[in-house]
Amino acid sequence: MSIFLKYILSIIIFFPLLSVVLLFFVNKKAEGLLRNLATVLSLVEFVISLFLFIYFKSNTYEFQFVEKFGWIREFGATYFLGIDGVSLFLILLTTLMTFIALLSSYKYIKDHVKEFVILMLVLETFMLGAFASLDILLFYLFWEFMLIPMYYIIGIWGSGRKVYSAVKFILYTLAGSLIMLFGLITIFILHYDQTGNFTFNLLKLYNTNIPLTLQIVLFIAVFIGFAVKIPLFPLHTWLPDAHTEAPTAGSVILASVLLKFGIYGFFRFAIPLMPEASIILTPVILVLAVISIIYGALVSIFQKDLKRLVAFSSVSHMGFIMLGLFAMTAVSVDGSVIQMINHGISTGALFLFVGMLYERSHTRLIADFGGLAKKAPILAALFMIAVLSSVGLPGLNGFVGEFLILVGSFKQYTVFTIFATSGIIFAAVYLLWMFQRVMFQDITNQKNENFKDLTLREIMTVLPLIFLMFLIGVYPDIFLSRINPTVVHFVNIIEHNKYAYNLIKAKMGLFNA
Amino acid sequence: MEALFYIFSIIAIFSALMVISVKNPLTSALYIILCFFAIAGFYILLNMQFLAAMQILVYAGAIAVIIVLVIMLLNLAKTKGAIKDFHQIVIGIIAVGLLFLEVILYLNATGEKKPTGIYTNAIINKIGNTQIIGEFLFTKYVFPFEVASVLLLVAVIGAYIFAKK
Amino acid sequence: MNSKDLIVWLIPFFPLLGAILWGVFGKYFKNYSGYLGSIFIIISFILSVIIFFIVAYGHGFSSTLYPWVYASYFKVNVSTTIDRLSVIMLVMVTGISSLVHIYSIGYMKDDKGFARYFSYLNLFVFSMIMLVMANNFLLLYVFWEAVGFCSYILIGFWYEKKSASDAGKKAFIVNRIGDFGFALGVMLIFITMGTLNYSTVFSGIHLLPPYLITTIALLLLAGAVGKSAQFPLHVWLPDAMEGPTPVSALIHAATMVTAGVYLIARCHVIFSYSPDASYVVLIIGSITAFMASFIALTQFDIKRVIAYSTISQIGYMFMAVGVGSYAAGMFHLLSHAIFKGLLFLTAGSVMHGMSGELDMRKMGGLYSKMKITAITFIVGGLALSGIPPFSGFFSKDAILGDVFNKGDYFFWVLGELAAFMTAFYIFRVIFNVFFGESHVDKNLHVHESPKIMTIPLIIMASLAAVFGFVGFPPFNHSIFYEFINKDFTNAFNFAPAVNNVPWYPLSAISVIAGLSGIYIAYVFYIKKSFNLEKLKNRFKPIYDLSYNKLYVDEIYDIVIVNPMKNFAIFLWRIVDTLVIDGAVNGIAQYISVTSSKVRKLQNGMLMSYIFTLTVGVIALLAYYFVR
Amino acid sequence: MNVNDYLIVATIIFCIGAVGVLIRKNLVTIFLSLELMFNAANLGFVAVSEYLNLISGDIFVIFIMVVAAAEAAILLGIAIAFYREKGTINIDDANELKF
Amino acid sequence: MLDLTQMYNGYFLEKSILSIMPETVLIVFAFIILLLGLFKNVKNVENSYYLALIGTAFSFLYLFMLSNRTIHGFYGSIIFDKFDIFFFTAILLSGFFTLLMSKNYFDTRNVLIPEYYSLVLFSVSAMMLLVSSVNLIMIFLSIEFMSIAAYILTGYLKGESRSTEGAMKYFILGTFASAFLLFGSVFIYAATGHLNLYKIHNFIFRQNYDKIHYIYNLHTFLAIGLILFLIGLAFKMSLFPFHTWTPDSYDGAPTPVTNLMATGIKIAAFGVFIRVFTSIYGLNVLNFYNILWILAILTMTFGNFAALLQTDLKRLIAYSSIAQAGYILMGIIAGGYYGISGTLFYLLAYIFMTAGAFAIVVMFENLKLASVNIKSYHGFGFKYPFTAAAFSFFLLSLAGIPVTAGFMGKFFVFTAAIKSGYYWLVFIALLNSAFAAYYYFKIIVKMYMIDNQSNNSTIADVIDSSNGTSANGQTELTKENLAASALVVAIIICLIFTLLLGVYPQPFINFAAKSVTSLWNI
Repeated sequence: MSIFLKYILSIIIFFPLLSVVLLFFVNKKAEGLLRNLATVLSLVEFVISLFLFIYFKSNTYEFQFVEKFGWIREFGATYFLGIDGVSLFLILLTTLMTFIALLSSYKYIKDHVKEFVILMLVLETFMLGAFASLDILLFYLFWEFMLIPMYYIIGIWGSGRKVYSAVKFILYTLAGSLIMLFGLITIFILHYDQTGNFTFNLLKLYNTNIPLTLQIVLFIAVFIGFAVKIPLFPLHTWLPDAHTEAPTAGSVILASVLLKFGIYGFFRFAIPLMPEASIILTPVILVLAVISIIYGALVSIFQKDLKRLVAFSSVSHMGFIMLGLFAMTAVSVDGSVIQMINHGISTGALFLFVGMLYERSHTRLIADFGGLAKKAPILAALFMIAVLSSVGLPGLNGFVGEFLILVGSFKQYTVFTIFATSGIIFAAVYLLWMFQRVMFQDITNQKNENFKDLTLREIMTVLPLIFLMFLIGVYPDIFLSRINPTVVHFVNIIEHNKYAYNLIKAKMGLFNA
Repeated sequence: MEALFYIFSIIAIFSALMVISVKNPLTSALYIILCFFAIAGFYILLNMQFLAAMQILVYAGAIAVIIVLVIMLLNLAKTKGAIKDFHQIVIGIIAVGLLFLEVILYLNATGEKKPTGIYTNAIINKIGNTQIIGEFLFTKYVFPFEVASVLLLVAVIGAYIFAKK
Repeated sequence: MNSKDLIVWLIPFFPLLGAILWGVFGKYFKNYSGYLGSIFIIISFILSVIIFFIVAYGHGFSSTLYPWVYASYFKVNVSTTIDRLSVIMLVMVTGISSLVHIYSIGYMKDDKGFARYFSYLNLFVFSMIMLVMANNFLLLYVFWEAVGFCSYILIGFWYEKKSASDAGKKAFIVNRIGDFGFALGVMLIFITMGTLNYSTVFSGIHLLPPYLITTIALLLLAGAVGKSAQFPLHVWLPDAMEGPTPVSALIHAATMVTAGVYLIARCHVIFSYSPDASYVVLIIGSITAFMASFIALTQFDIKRVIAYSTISQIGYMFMAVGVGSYAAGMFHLLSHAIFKGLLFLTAGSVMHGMSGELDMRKMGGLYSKMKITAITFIVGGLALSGIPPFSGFFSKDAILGDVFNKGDYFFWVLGELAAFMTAFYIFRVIFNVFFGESHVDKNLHVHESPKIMTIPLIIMASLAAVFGFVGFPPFNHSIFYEFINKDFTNAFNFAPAVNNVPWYPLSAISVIAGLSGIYIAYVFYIKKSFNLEKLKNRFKPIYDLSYNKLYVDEIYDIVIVNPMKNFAIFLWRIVDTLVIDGAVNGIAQYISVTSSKVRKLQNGMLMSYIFTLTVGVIALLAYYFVR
Repeated sequence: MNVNDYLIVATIIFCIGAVGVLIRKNLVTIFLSLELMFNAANLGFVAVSEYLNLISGDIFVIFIMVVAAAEAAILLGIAIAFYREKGTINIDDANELKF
Repeated sequence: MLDLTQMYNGYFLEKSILSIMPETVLIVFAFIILLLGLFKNVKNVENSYYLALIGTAFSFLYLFMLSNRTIHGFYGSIIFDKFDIFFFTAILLSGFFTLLMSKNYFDTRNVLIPEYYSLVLFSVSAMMLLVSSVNLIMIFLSIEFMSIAAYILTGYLKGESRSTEGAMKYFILGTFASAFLLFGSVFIYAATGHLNLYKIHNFIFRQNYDKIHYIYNLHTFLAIGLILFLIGLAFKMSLFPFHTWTPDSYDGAPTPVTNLMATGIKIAAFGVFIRVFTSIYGLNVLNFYNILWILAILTMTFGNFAALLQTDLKRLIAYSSIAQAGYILMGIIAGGYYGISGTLFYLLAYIFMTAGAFAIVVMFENLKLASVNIKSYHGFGFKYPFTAAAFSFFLLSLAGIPVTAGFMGKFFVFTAAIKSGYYWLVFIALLNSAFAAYYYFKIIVKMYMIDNQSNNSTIADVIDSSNGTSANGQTELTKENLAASALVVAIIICLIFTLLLGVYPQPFINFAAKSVTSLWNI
């Protein structure tokens, strides 16, 4: 057991790869076996990852379950893993959502099942690795290869202009992350120039002190890399296409895990590495965040395609998270961390439901639906819950995160917060209108006359998410208590640097306009 | 000396110009032989008689003969249409003219600092240039010599492979 | 957790249990869900009565269930405060909702969504109970939105009707607009006071600078206005009549819509410290009272008439709390809950008898057909129009008297006019529906409602008749006032009474107003001594204004909704598709075009290859030449 | 007789060869121009090694001659093969491989 | 005056012979194969193939026997040091892969005559000579040796005009370029009076010390000489604008030969360039760095742009190899210990991924393929999962996606470049590799994502028509005969190493670093 706990992170990261090796030997004809095997394995993975939750010490901000082995001596890169309160829940989210995505794609994925499950598990490995790694090079490895399985998933099992979307997705994110790589390497070199030894160890790189102007440049470079992933307002256009054309499982993973990497990157890398620059650029970023909130909401009001609507809505939600993160108060950062989880759950659930609708009537156009609540009451009820949690109805998860974000950022950035809060209204508008047009009123489309309600598997698919929505909404303390120490530590670092930055400002009279 | 230098250079440059300007490849082959002779003359001026001999033998002998052989073999003697499009020529001449200008503009100035070796003309004459070259060829440069031999073999194989049906 | 806490937490527990049971296993319960649901509510009614006496003969207390949100310095518990205000509300809510439940069993008997209906209703009761019991602003906000959501699903209960689901959406969104302000207010409270507990906030609020207090008060007011359908956010309530009638009775008359008044009464400390905010409350209240009753004059849909009257009555309550007589406000809240619930229920029973007909022009002479309904309706009408000895008389006159004594004569006049119009329109309904010749089409067989519906009517009617006496005589030394004012101790410290006119002359005036209203209605609709058509034509602009609800919806469409719509479409079509995505694709296009040009360099011509090479050589040499 | 003069002559011949390569279309003639360039190099080497009293330049010249011979052999092969396929040795006819 | 006694000194002879042992082995085997060719019987093609493999193996053997020794052989006209060991390994690897491909490739077209293998061995040994030569004469000779072998191999496909045309273009341009090289070395010789790189190095070094290097004619001689010499090398490295031969001769040549040119010749050229650079250009006599990094940017940009819309697979890889040359040059410019070792690592990675890609191309061509036009690859991905997956992996590696060798190589090179302060260079290179990814992904798109109901016949269909029983995935193992398995072996080796270099590069970096150290102890 002790050995197990010592290397639990590596086990969690590489278990899916082992499953892939196992799956290689299954004949590609035996699709049922493949599906079940993959699903069970991902469930096992999730169960293993629950050990993290159990043995996680919630009273410290130190990294836990740390593993460290030598990797590339020349450049001081190490195989260095460890998690804190934030990455803990993101890892749990990843394992859960992968399981759910696999479970959800029993009917959707008809051909090339073997390739599909293998790609999903590979994707899982790389996502987990990116969340757990504390070595920049290691992180970058996981981070960038993650795109490839997603690219395949969108491109092969997608629909419509899938190739266009896949290529757009990969080029967009690739360009972003290469520019980010530039920034990271530069920091690495700066650290070498200052201390005289190469290291990619994140905790050591935190101590690099970068001249302010250069810091701003580098921050912009890294910012582009992460902002594409989030996606923040001007860089978001890959998201609707990718979401729309991707298969359900792809959209679910994309929405609930991949988008989080942007925020996580800011939290773990960009801000602590370049605190002064991030403090200076905070207003700009907040403006972008608020724009994304309102812009995403307004644009999604009139979308005709369900998935497109949800995609734009997640642009808006990620704007909230960004706002909370960059307000940099303990409460708001707490909020945005928990909102990351919420967004993963709610939007993932929304995509699942859209996928179910699509499987039944092979269309995603809102106009083709209507009055389904009569035919499929269970679907309607659960869908309603998901919608409300995305609207941010109190009692469900969405509310906790949004309110914490807003409360936290209200004091310092009142105007931004007021604008952001108006986003709540728009959220109600577009989501409820969508729901009304899809579920309520009379059945307009004759195809939906014999519309099937959820099967047991589908209910099983969404039930964990619904449960989590209520759990986080009613008793968020089990999450917050583990997140909070990390966040407080983070905010303390920022405050310390803010002090330092003010000294600099006083010295060189910078940006006092 | 001076006079010879200028004569040789005039011959060389003239024949070179003819090589690239006459229509018939056979003619230009003959002109290039003339050019080779002129360059051999330069070698003699620079008292490398052995090299002059080599020049005549290898170039004017072997290579030129091969060329003529090619021409005869493919009876290209009466292939006309050597120079057609003039803008091509103009571009070429301008380009190379620039190249020439640059090199010349580099070369015009002379300073007096030369790294110098021991093999003055006197020594060379004393030993005899053939012997010196021979000694070097078989001692210091024996390995390049071997490589060159293999290279020639490969070239022969190549010619055989290309030419065979 | 001692016995008191246990009782307190059992009160919301039963409705929640009911909601979950009917919601999840509804189809196994069928009709039992109705009876069981009513029993649950009645149990919690009994419990809340017990609590009421505990508080009445002891003192208030608060109890905590569990820590809810603990994010560094943002700490909120799930806990209740039990004081006189909340217990009164508790009793009222549970009482009326149990009556409505019983009534609904009959009303919804053969509806296929029976269980669903009761689960929604129980959920609403749970949320409402928690709303009144909450002891911090966040919890209040949570259930504030929760009741909004319940009203959304209940209004849209018959979701097949587009109008119904539209109305539900409208209600939710308009409420959201109000809650937007409310949420900001809560945040402002937190960042100024550092906590959200009532007791701490109220004890410390006077330390803040006045403008902050006013801001907080106004932001809270926004929420109250939205929830209580006050001007300018009143537009959702009339449409909300698409829901089942008992829902209208419970939510849109008795309980939820008065939550705004409850909020202001709860936060009376804040409002007391900010006279400006209170004045705004007064203005809004009086405008609403007048406007709504004016609109109600000409509506033909019974339920709409009653809905507008609800709006205007809540306007009275706002006037009361605006001038700082919170007791009067609460008093009117309670009595209004009773008689307005009664009116809705009777309207429902009329509908039930007329099989869903609501247009009063298609009725008339129903008195003979459904006596109980008619009598109870008339009792309610009298109470509404403030005729002694019915409850409305006491509460409304208390309010008007306070307004007068505070010296706000203009608003008093508005109130009196509203009272006059109120009496007119409600009796217009009564005369048109129950008296005069019948316009009911013959093949429709009109019948009295079953017992299970009429018994609650009778109970409520008798309550409406007698309840007023707990507040007699008005101002300060009656049972109710003695009881409630212990909570409003520091309420009067900002609006001293300028003159101390005793209550009977004032109430005489309002009684006259009411009676004259009734008389004019009688003249119009029974004796028919005027030609209504001619009258209508003479005052056509005014009539249209009233008939078209002052064109508020249209104005909103033109001023707010459509610009938003166009802006959103502009963003989507132009900004997103054309500008941003266009830029991205444009770059890609540019690159590919360039590459197709670059490929031409490799044109297969040896000549050009050599040329390229030579150019390269020259360029390199030139680099040093020009250097 | 300065080494520069020799180098200038060499350069002139070199450039003439380059021009020939640039403007001629006939494979054989192009090769002849290439030979001119090689010879320019030879001349340069001999001149320089005489100027610097060195011998290695002259050795280099010998190797250049060898290489030139080898390339002549290759040319023979290529010219024949090319002629066999195209019926001409005009390099403009070699334009299958492009873009 | 040199002493002739050395010639008869046994130790001297042994030392010198040892210094050229690996090349000698190859040449000997090449001769044996030639002799074998005299006896006309059917088997000797097979035999010569195996002989060539054995020769390569022996050469490897000698390499390891001689490892970590430094020998100046034949009066310093040749040198054998750790640097050579690295490059010999690389070159022998590329030769090995070439042989593996050749067998299979030429069995399907029966045009093979045994000289082919001897030519491959000759050219490989020429490359090794080139890397290990420290003398302008040797450099010139071995470049010519290498090139002549390459001309012959390029034009090897009889009766295919493309092949001959490629050879012709390559021949003319190559000779033209080596004329420049020669003329350049004339001027270097004139400026310094030496032909040995190290002596030249010392001369320039001393000049720099004596502050008299601006005596004009020396200076200008050096300038012209270095530039023209650089052009000669840049041609072999196929840097823009001296790249023009690359796409055409790569396209025309038989694919194994293309592989030999793309990996072997390029690596040898880079090896010798690194030698020359560290000894001469690295002194930054006439601040060559500017010109070099301009060349690097032009090269990578041109390569990527030209490859973007390319549909012929061989040409595409040719262009991409041009772009790769640009990246590699960055490392050399970055210079220093990290720069050069990064470059070496990148070259190693480059061999594996390019050879793998070409092996796949050979496989495609053997599958009775009409063309290597990537338009015809629909549905290939699922019919031949192993091949397609391997190909995608190589493409990703070329695009520089992590966990592949390509990423690690790029990463080291870029890091070194940033370390020496070439921020803009790295930035442009990153942008380049960002949009370069497009054309690699395009192939993946074609293989996996284009649905199969397109009217034109796809590879899969062609194969099905060629032999009916190729529905299930692992057919290419049982494809033609055992020879195909040689191809599969090559692919698998490349795959393993591409992955290994990407995931655990440490040992290979050590290898590169160790070999770099021997560059500076001149």
